[in-house]
Amino acid sequence: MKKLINHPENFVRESLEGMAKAHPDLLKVQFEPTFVYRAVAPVPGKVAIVSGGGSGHEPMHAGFVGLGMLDAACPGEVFTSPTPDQMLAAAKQVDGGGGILYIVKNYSGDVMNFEMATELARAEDLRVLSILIDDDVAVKDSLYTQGRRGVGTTVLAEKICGAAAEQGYDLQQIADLCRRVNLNGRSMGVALTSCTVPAKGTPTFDLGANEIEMGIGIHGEPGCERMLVKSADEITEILAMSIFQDVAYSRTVQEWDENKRGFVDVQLTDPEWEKGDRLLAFVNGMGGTPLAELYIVYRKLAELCAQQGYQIVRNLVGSYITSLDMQGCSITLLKLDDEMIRLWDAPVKTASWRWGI
Amino acid sequence: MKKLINHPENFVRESLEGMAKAHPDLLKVQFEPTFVYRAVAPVPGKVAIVSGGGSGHEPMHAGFVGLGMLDAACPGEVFTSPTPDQMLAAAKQVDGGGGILYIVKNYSGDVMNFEMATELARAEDLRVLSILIDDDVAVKDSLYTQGRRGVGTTVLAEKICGAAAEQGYDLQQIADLCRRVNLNGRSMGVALTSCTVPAKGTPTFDLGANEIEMGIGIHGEPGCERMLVKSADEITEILAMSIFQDVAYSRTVQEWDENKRGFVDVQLTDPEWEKGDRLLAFVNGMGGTPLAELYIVYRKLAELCAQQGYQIVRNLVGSYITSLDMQGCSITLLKLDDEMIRLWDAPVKTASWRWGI
Amino acid sequence: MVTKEHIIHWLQQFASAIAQNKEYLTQLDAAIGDADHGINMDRGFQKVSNQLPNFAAQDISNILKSVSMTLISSVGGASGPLYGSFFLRASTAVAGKQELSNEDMVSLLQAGLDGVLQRGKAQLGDKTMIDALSPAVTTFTQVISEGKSTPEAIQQATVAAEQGMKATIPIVAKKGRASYLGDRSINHQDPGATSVYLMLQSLSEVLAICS
Amino acid sequence: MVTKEHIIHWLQQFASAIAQNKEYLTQLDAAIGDADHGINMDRGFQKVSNQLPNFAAQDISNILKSVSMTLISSVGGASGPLYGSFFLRASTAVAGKQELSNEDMVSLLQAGLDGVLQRGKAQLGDKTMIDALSPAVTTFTQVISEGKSTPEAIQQATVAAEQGMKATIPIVAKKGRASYLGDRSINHQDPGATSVYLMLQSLSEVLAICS
Ligand SMILES: Nc1ncnc2c1ncn2[C@@H]1O[C@H](COP(=O)(O)OP(=O)(O)O)[C@@H](O)[C@H]1O
Ligand SMILES: Nc1ncnc2c1ncn2[C@@H]1O[C@H](COP(=O)(O)OP(=O)(O)O)[C@@H](O)[C@H]1O
Ligand SMILES: [Mg+2]
Ligand SMILES: [Mg+2]
Ligand SMILES: [Mg+2]
Ligand SMILES: [Mg+2]
Repeated sequence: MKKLINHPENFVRESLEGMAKAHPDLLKVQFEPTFVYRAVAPVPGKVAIVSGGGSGHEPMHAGFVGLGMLDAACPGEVFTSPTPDQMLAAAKQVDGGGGILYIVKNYSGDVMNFEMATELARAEDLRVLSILIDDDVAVKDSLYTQGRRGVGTTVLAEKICGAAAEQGYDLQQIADLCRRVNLNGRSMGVALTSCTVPAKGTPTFDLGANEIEMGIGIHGEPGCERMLVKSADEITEILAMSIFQDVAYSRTVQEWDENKRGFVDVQLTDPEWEKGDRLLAFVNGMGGTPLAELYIVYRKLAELCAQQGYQIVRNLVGSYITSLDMQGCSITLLKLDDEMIRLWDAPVKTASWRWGI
Repeated sequence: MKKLINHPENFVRESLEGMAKAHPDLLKVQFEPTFVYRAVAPVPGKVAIVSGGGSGHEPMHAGFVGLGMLDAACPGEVFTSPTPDQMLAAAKQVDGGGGILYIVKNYSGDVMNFEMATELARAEDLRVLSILIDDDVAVKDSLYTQGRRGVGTTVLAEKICGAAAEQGYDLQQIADLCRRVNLNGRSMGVALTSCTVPAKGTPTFDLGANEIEMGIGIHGEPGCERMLVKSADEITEILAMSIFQDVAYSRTVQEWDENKRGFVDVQLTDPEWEKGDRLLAFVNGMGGTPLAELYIVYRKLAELCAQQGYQIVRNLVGSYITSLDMQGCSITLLKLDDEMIRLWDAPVKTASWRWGI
Repeated sequence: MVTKEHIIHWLQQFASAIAQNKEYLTQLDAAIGDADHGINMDRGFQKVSNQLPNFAAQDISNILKSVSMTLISSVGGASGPLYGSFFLRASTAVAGKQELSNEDMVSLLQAGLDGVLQRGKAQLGDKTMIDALSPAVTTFTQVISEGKSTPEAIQQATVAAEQGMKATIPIVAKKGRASYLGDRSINHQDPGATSVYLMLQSLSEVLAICS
Repeated sequence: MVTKEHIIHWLQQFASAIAQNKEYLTQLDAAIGDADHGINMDRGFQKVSNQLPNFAAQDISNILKSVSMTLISSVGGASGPLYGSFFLRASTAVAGKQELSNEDMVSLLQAGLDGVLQRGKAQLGDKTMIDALSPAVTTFTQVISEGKSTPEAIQQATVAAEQGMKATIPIVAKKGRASYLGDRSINHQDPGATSVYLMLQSLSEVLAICS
């Protein structure tokens, strides 16, 4: 393993220390419990958006802390969910009186830790809601699995909900918006190489020189199918078609019920897309793939969307939700409405994403 | 070789086609001769900034075409200088009457092709000046080599000169500014792995599982010393110290003389830095290195700069000038003055760099 | 009677079992998860281990609660909240006790299991730690109801946990990360079920020696 | 007399020599440069080759100028402007000619060399194409001045180019990418000097056959 690190155990901490030194105008970093929060927080009256998850997906989430996006991010160890005390401490730090939305990726660890954090926060009379992101169409059913993983749509939801919070939406409105973004966002990814977790020091999975792993998540977990290496156009077609052909996905998730003061089961189904729908097309690099290759994927994706009768009206091309040094990419398509477009276009000022300000 | 490409020969073209589809609001792409230019060009009266070089360094340069930065970029084949006809056509396309500055990295191919382009442009009565970037302290002398390579400072010069052009500086002023940025910028890089050029299909150099290559350029060319793998802190120290300890570098370069209507020799020497100097610290990823690792390098770099008595007043952390999928990083330190800081902070709106707008 | 000293000794024993099996648990997780179960558990139980000296003055319930809090705030991942819930509920079940009767032990284990079930929503056969924990608790309760002693009941519960752990090998995972693998999860032993087995084995060893 | 047909034939021959040696030239460049000299040259000379049919109606000077323009606009890198300058200056030296005398050939080669020198500013011994081109031109001029024919002079010039090419092996590069390697450039043959040798060899072959 060759990496720009010192000791594997200090990987997350030292990286966050570097961020704190590089961006004192944007963010502050707190350790034990660890969280990253806006330099100017709380913002009085504003709903605070807090996310978090295992580290190794940079710039997500800490790189998205700042105006127009997150109020705080809770980084766990590499690929390991953060703990409830981190989430609780972050919520307390950034609560400006408008309540807190936790945006949570659907992994058993993340879900359980954020659930505990919500319970702890509620016990301390913090008004916390949480929304699950579960957009990975590579996971087919929700009955016999943990349900779909949360991947690329997370990034889009953080941007859109962050803008809504800035514009004065209340907590319930933002939770509803976040749920809507999730239901309309679909993703799938491919790995050309495995990643190497610093603490382990060797690649998580072995992939032959001519093999790729289709349908991977973002933790170096194996995907749904191993196949021979293909051209960028063929890979893009597999990913995009899996998204286009996805049928209305249904699942039961837990959401906090403010009246019942506890979690309740909520039944959710993805709406169908129709010809003429406006999409946001997001081509994401997994960390080790050069930008030039992502544009080759985008080129084909744009062609395929047009063929299917969809209009791409917004796009994002770059490495935003990564798996350490993995080579590969993911595609996320989000069906947009006017409100989402307006929020997407709103200003954002974070370490890794900035426009309009 | 596993890459998200179709045919290696189409790598540059298809990537640019993807860019054109992704960013029609920002840029247009022209083929044969190939160049990328602002969607709205020329800007009447403004000096046009044109750069270019081999492809494989994305987002540089095409990702920097837009308001506040470049007017046009000329991408060559992978790691191969573009040709004079590309540069000439780009200059004609974006000339708004204020003249054109070519920002050229010091490689024999780039220098000669841009020289020819300048001669051709002058023959057609276009007012073109060109400034060489030669900031790589890994190359020690200029007498027995091609002189220092142009690396990280190129990115900074494009940002600063782009802002100056936007603010109405005239051609000579921008050329002088660009020269000043170059003389005050110093870089050095390290490779943890080789890159793989699509047309070749195998790594450019072989590096053992425990070896790193210190002092590399950005073309997968071997560096100045091969050593055993080291910690991020040690690597950062070697890179930073090589920059701190660099003595006033002198060289003769060719610049166009508007009176003599031809190239003349110009003798240039880097000014010394002093304690208390204000620096811009740029930690750049080589393409395959995750952002989290760059922050670990930044952490140490900030510490070393403070120890040396320098103040970091601006910084940039990310993959801006890359070598395809190479893992590794480079450090660039630029001594700033008030004017450069003001221009650095000015708005920029390109595919890969945006703030203030 | 299970004393406070037994409980402290058990936690110590479990912490060292985790330390010794850190690589093994991580390797099991590499096959069907993300290669961190041993690392996660060890991070948490090293902290628990460091805190044991402070526990002498506390009652059993408070000790278990401290363990729970430490695990919850240091393990992360799926196992953090699950083991955290186990110890939290166990703690509540024995509130105020300085030593535990057979019935108290039944309540403790049953409450712990309920905590894990409620937090993780897995069912028996989903290839999770439940597959080891649930049969262990059932067996313990059964053996106690037959009038046997706690050490004996725990010994039999440990055997049941081991069988449950092994029973995870041939089945498909339906919860946790391994569930994404579908059929590819077959023929691998679940890491969480394995650490649960170690937990019961540690208790069994401590009670066998101490009583 | 060197005719227009000789020139066209030469260009054709050189283009196929480059195509045949594409990998070889690229490998030489991989060792001390960036592994593209063969790819670059072949990209350019394939274009030249495609244009040859259009050249029949033009005079020699215009043919050479077209070749120059094609190379300049398609080769890129260092060799594009260098070969481009060679053919551009060569073209100027024989303006208006339909066939070339011995003296015209001297002017052509000398002008081409001057073009490369002026563009690249390399000196003999810098381990560049100059190390093959310069001795070749000197030899050609010398042999012609001794009253020998162009085919004979070119043959000897080719031998000089080959020697010059081989002489690049033991020396340190001082220009071009290879110069960054310092002493590590020793023991490698310069790719540009090698392609120059192929250029002269092609001319030599054509004149030997055709005259
Ligand atoms: N929903 C669940 N219910 C019960 N146990 C679970 C559940 N999800 C995961 N587990 C257990 O957790 C173990 C994995 O723990 P660990 O590797 O520490 O966490 P993570 O999966 O987040 O990396 C699995 O082997 C399984 O026994
Ligand atoms: N300044 C120079 N003068 C003469 N020849 C040069 C000079 N710089 C480079 N060369 C020649 O160019 C060759 C490399 O050409 P090529 O690989 O096509 O371009 P690049 O170096 O830009 O990749 C070298 O082998 C050398 O012979
Ligand atoms: Mg994990
Ligand atoms: Mg080249
Ligand atoms: Mg795990
Ligand atoms: Mg080359």
